[in-house]
Amino acid sequence: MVPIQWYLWLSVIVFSIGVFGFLSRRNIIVIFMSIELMLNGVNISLVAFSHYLQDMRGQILVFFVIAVAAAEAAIGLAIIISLFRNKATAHVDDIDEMKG
Amino acid sequence: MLAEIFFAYFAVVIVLTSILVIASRNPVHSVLWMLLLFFHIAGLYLMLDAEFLAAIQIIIYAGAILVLFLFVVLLLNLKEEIKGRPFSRIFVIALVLAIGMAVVISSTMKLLPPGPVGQYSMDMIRATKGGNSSIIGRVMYTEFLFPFEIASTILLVAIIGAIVLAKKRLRS
Amino acid sequence: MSKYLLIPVLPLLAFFINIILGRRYLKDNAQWVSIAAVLGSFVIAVSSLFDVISGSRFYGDIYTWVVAGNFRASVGFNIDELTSIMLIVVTTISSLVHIYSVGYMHGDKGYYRFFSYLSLFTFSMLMLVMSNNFLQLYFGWEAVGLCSYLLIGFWYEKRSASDAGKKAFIVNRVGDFGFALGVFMIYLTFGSLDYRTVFNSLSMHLNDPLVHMNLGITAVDVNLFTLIALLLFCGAVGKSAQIPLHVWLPDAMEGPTPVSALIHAATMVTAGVFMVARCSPIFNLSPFAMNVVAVVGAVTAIFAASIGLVQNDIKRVIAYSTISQLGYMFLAEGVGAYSAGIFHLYTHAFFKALLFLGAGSVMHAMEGELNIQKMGGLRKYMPWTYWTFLLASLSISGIPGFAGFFSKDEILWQAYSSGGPGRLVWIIGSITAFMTALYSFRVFFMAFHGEFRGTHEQEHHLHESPKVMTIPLAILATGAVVAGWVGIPSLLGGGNQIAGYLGHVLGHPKGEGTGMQEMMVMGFSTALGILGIGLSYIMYGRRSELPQKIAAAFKPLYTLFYNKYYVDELYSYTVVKPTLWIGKNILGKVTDGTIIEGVVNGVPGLIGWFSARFRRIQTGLVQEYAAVMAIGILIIMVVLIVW
Amino acid sequence: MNQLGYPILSVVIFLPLLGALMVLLINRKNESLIRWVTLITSVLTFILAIPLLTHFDKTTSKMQFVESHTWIPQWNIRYSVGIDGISILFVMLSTLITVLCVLISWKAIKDRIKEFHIALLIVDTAMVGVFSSLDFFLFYLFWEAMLIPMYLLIGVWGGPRRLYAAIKFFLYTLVGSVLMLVGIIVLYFAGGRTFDIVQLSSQNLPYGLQFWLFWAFFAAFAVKVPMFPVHTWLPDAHTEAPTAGSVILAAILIKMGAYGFLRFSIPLFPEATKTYLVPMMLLSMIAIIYGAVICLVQSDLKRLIAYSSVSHMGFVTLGLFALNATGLEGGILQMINHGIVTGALFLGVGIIYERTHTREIADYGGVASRMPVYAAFFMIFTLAAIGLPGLNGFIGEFLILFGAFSAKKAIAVFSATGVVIGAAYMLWLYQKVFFQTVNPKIEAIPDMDLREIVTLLPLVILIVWIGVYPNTFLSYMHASVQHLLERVNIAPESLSIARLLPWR
Repeated sequence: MVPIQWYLWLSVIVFSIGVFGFLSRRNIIVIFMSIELMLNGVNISLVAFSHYLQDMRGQILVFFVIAVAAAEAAIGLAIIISLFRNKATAHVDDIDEMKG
Repeated sequence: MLAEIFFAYFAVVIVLTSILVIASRNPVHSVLWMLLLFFHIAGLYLMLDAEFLAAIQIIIYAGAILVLFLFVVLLLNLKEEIKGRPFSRIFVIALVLAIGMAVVISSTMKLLPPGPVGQYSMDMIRATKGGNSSIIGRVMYTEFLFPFEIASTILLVAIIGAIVLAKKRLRS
Repeated sequence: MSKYLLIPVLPLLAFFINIILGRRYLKDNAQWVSIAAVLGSFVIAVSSLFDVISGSRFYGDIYTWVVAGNFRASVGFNIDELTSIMLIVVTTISSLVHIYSVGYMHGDKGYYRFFSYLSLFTFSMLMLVMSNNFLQLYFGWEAVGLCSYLLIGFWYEKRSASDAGKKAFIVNRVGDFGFALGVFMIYLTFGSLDYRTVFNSLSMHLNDPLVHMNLGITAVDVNLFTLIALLLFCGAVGKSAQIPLHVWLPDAMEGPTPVSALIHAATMVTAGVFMVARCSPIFNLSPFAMNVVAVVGAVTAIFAASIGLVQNDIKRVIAYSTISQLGYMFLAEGVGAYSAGIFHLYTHAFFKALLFLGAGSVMHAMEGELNIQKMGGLRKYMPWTYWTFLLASLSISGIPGFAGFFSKDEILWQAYSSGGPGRLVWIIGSITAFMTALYSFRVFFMAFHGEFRGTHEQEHHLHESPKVMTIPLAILATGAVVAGWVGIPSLLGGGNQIAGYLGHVLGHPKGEGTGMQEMMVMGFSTALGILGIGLSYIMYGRRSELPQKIAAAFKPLYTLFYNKYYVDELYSYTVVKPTLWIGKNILGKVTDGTIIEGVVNGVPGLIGWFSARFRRIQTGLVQEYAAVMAIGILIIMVVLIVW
Repeated sequence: MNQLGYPILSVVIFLPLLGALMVLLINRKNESLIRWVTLITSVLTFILAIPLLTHFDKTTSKMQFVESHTWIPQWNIRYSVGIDGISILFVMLSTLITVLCVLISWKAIKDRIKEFHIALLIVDTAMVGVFSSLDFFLFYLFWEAMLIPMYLLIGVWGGPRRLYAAIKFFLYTLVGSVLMLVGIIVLYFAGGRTFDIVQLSSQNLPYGLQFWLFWAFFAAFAVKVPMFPVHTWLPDAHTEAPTAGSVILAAILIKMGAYGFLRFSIPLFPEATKTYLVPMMLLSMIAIIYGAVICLVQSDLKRLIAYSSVSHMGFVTLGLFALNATGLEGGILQMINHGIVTGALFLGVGIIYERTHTREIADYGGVASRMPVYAAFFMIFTLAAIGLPGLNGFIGEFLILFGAFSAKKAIAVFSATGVVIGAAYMLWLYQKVFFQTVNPKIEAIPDMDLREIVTLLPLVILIVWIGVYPNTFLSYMHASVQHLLERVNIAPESLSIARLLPWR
């Protein structure tokens, strides 16, 4: 039996890699993928908890996360397309319209 | 022992592909690394007796979302972007933050609740006809019916939103 | 009571009728309303004089004007000997000036306006003299000031006229400021503004230690009565153009001449004299205040006379003469001879109004020319004016038999007989009498004798004024001669009825002296008067070179007199200009502009400065926002875990 | 429920709001209908307010025509309105001034007519509401509600620097109001969880609390009045506002500050008030002289009148803080007087501004020759402003100075110089504008028409009426002022610093 801590460590690592990617990459598509990474990291821990606590709600939550991720990906990518059309760039640090 | 070996394999691949996803210069490579990542996560789910989610992970994440990513990457002409530097100016801060985040989150592990508290034990799932999927369905359509409906609405909104946002402006 | 009510109300009605209907409907017929009203008032005034003589006085309220907290004031009348004399003076002169104005103002585009203002003035002046309390007195006081303002600035398109009106009002306000404080003090001390209550309770307060407490305001021992008296006198100084507030009266000559005659000679400017007489019970309790009154009067008398000696503007000479004569009246009151002061007020009203109207007649003939250097030889063109002017000049010079003689002599005698400082005052008064004769006849000789020195057009235009103007002149001339006959001193076989009559209200002066001394005083002043006329004849009547020689010999003095002692300039440089400068540069720019606005705009400025620094945080880069967010999340998590 | 048997105050308060709704529904192109509806509403409001005067019981100091309903029970907030001898005259003045503002704007306002009239009617509601609220919450609501339409009136229909003026006005008053809001909340808890003004006014708060609350309320009221160091919004706001805005500002809005002192500061914090009488009187004195001296050098018609308001309101606060019956009644009367006279002066300036579109005094001259009727009206207003006896300004100023003189002689003496300077600047203004030769720029201006005469005539009548027989108006105040003084006089004198601590 694999201890739950292993799953959680894995989850933390994946999540942190996602965080790092999100904060450091310039390419907006990779940033989006970093978000997916974070979501997956969380999902791992959720499923692991579900298994460990013998509670089905963890898995239900993962289901909803996936649903929201799908929605987010659809909208986000649409935004990227429309952004690229207008600004002709996929780098987030080229977009600073809200600069104070 | 076998379980630990399998877990080790999955974990190593997951971490490596994760790093490759964010490290690849070319987003197409990232997407492909991600594909690999998702398959391994699905494997992890199977190890945790979550067959339904493993299937969903493959079908939706790998099948739908990643394909969407791939389309977008291909749709955008990213030649110029690929040549520039991949990381932004807050690279170091991001690294510190990510590590800090990992440290802080992992420090909560000692707060783990003791022992199983739910009713869905392995034996109970095995005894149920249809197994994991059947139980998820039951819970989903009873206890979580309302959130489920909301999720469907969110998806509908997302569809419409995506169409509106992505379509070209009609010349009026 | 309703009879007395009519006295002021008739002119008020005339004012309303004229001001509302005048411009559209009455136009050139406006005079009828005003004249009818003022004649009506005159008739009632005469009848009320007889009422008072027969012993029936009136004292009562009409309605309660203001009630606020413990403050209470009414509108009411007080008809006694003093009031009745004033009523006669006001209504008589006013009626004559009204009639005269029909001719003088004929064809002026503001004809209706002129008569409505005259009516308003008459109303205000009557309210002032008839009042039975200090607040109503103050009402009349300011209201006549308003009419004066309106009438001085009657030809408002002339810059100098509107300036003069404004100046008159503001200078008067300075005096009224003290007057109002005096009224406050009276109310605080006596709990009432009613004459009768105040004057009757004076005796109660005599032994009140509070009253005699040294208020420590000046080095002099100023007690409460002195303070009240001096504050009231402030008002009188402003209204009656005494030093140092005399500056408005000469400028007031910018107004139409009938106005100068009515307001700035016969009635309004004497309000101060009237007020001091009315408040004589208070003044009597303060020897110091009395001395101040006497000294201010005496100094003003000689001061104004000295200026009058060298002015060339015919109306200004008469104006300075008015100031000088008003100083005479205060001089009399300062030595306790209130009835003599009022007597002089009464005679002065006739001869001074006559002088002004005569000057107006001359101006009428000369097409508005005022400079006596450009006149001369008018005698043959304007006999009526000439003779009436002569009578007035003789009267003011104190030639025996004329009105001015009796009143002036009474004053000088009272000053002399009061002893002490009175002697000094008497000497000043006598010198002034000499100067009065000198400048009065200077005008007379330069205007009416010798050769005409104006332009040919003016000479061609010369004519006697119409009947409507000369008849009032004649009536006034009669007054200038006979008006004094009610006050012939017993020494000359008269009964000095007016002193006895006014004595009921104003008391009798305490001065004593022998008949011999009185004779000496009388003779001395008469001699001075004649001397003045004689000198005037030598200097101006014969057109010698003497005046220029004297002027050249006493160049600094002449310049000083000619420039009116530079009082206007003094005020301009010490009061007006510094105030404006402070207003513009200190208050406007520094305080409001820099300090307050600095703080007000400085606070947002500071916020702006900070936000200019803080806005750098808003890089516009999503990732950096996210990084900050992550930091926040980390901090929150650490906090949650540690606790 | 009250003497009349119907909720008259609510009718008066909300009728203008109803009118505003009606105007909202009218097509904006139908300009004359908008104007007429507004005019009729405001006139109707004024007429409906008249029973307040006729049925007012002058013998009692209690609130009259009271209506009280539960509004938000959780917080013990009530909708309660009522008036006493202090507020009744302001209610009347507000309704009257609104009518005149509608009339004066008949031709002057040419764009966004609909919005203008809606704003005007909302201001009317808020004004009456402020003067008749008996609940702090309601009061604050109206107090702030006044601000928004006023801000718009200045900012949209004002002169060239309108935005600067509007923002300045808004920020200034808001800063004050916020402090007052804090004060109100503190009062709510300190006074036993109630917003009831009457109830709070009869409580004796600890001195330390009074001290802080006094200053919190002072901030709001001093800005509105405006008292000396916080007056600089007023010249800008008055100058840039359209005529109707200036009139409302001068006639009503700045009275709210002085009214606040009367209604709240004095009865709620009697001890603190007594402690600060002399500083307050000194500030008033400074305002009187300061405003007057600055007036002497103004070159802008409206700015001059605005600064004269600073001076005149100095008299008002001087009277209030003399804290004796004469001073208080004089102060209240002078508030009415100033509302009438300065309102009238601004109306007058509006009339001429409409013809010439300049506010520079130097651009005028000789107006009396071209507009004799107008000159006569303006003369009356000028004379009333400089306190000529027989006109209203005199009664107010005299009573105030007398009250102040009874309290603090030196302050009254210095303040009285304001009357002298007042005469100087008003007459200077009158001379420059109306006298002297006709300025070629205004060669062909027409005299007032009937509408303008009708606008000014009520004010002239009031000016003379108050001047000749002020008891009509003073008699309303006696009982309330007496009550106020009793309230103050039972409060002990206290000058100990140790008592400033709020927890004491």
